[in-house]
Amino acid sequence: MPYEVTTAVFEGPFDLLLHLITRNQVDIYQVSLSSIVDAYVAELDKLRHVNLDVATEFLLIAAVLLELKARRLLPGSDDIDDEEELALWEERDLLLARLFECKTFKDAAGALMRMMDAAGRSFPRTAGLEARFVELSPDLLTGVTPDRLRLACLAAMTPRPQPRVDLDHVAPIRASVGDAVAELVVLLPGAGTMSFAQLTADAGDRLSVIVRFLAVLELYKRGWVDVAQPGNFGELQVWWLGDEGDGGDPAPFSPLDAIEEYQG
Amino acid sequence: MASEVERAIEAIVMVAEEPIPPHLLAQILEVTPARVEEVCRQLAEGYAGEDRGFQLVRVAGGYRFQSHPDLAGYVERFALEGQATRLSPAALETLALVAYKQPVSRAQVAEVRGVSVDSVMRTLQHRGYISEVGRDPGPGQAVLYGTTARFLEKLGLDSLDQLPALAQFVPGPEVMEALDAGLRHGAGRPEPGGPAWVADDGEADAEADGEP
Amino acid sequence: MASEVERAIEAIVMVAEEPIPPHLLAQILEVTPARVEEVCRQLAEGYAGEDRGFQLVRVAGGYRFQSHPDLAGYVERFALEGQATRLSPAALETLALVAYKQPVSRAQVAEVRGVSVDSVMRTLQHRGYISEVGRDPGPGQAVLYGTTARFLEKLGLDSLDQLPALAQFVPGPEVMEALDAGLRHGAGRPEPGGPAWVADDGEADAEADGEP
Repeated sequence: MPYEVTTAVFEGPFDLLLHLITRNQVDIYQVSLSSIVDAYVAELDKLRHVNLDVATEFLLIAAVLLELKARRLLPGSDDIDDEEELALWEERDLLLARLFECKTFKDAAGALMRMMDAAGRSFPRTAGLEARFVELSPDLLTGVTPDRLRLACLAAMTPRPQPRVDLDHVAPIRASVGDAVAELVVLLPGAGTMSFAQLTADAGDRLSVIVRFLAVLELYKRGWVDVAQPGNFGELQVWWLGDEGDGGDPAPFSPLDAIEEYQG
Repeated sequence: MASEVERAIEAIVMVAEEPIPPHLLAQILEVTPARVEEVCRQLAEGYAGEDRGFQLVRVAGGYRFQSHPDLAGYVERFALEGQATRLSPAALETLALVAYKQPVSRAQVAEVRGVSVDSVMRTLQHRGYISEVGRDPGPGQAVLYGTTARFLEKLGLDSLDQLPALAQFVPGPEVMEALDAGLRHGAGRPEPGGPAWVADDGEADAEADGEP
Repeated sequence: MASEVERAIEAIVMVAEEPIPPHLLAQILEVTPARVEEVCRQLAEGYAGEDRGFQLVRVAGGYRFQSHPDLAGYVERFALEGQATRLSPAALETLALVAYKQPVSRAQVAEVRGVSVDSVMRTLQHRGYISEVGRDPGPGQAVLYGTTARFLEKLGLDSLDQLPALAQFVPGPEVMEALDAGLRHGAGRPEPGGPAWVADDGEADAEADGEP
């Protein structure tokens, strides 16, 4: 075998969790959340040398696991906020779904490998045309000048914009509702009432407008603003009602509270 | 005696570098693609029946000659150069994701894998299994990846349709139950003697993951 | 049924790019060269008797498969119509790298290009634009490639010295990038259904891959 795994190298958090759960699959009643979480955290401990990005992903899952475990350990969970409880179960279902997906592709990968191994036992003929026919082949260099060749070489040697951090998932404009809310709670108290058009006058693009709108809704939900619209497609008016409980703290949101990145 | 079409197909496939699509053979031979397919099937069966050391196969959308898998030992002794090392488990799983979800962006792949896949994707591209096939029309215009003709060749497939259905890898209810239990049970069930396997930090067993 | 030696010879010769000397076959199969010659003669007679479209011939000190001379008309049509007519921008980059960086190994070219270049290098070699010029002295002894006299002739150059110097002017990074992007994305795609141009391995598009 060209590769042989001698130490546990888990390619990702789901990989590890899947491994920990399914290795005890023989008797599912032996599987205990508690021991899985412990084992997971024990593995995390070994990951200290791993780069930050990887470790972060593992930690994220660890946090969810620990929360699940903590919830399980609580004797009576009647007094626990329903919404929180629900959110936790949602997390759990999400985790379950991702484990499921991870397992599916792991097995698919196994099948691909078997197919490759089987196909790899045959070697293709690639000999190409016999010499006497080669002259008949179209000349691939038609239209290629020495200068084009030079440009092609330069192009090939130009470092690709590639070794960058993977930003594919980041929209060019990052607009967060949290930031927009913070802006509005500075802007609105002074003005009292503003139209939505005024609020978005400086918004450069549709995405920013949407984010501002979501911010207004968020404030409305919290009872800090009131909104009125005089009929369909009418100009939306936003009133500042103020934050009764707290002396107008301009940064009312904890980072994990409502800040979402919108990618459009 | 062998027909002209039969012989011409043998001659042309013999001098090709890549699998030759049947429509190209049909065009050169001035017969229908269906006839080409039929003759190729007969030829392939003939070689198999005569126990030849080579095969005529349909792969990546065309026909090619290749050595019989039985004789891999001999051919490997001759052609050491062409031997690529096997893909790592991580690379294989990433490749499976691209194969089944294509066209797909790196970020989408990373999301399922739970880790950054930049270097693995580069390796796969380097080896010619995947390539850029377009750009996401949405904001960000992420590069989208798909598998290549070479991927099909490496798997011995004629087309992507021949990939085994993903549904067949979806874990059965017992796995679902185990996963579910793993994230649910255990409140009042301390394991007798403690989780002995926690100390066992040795093998990363892909096999133990419930392969058939 | 065919003997193991017979089948192994068929397999190895089928996969070889060059005529294989009988002593090499003998060594791989652990039989005497005389036995190899005998089996090859039998095989050749067999193909002739069965009226195959290919022959096993002894040429340049070795054995190889080739198309039957009877069928030269078809093979000529294939050479004219069935092959790539031009290089894709990506394939041109591969050729340019070989021209400017020779002697260079396939792996080195692939490294710079970031994609597999096996098939384009093979095509360039078959068409006589590049050839093996030596072996890397280091471990692995990779084959090193350089351009040929034919390449110079097609470009209208007397010698490699006449290739325009790479560093005549050094464009700024943004120019380079634009140039790069232009070459890579600006050009069209290979026409579906016909190998109209030579592309790097990774260049096949997903749609074409899926076609039956």
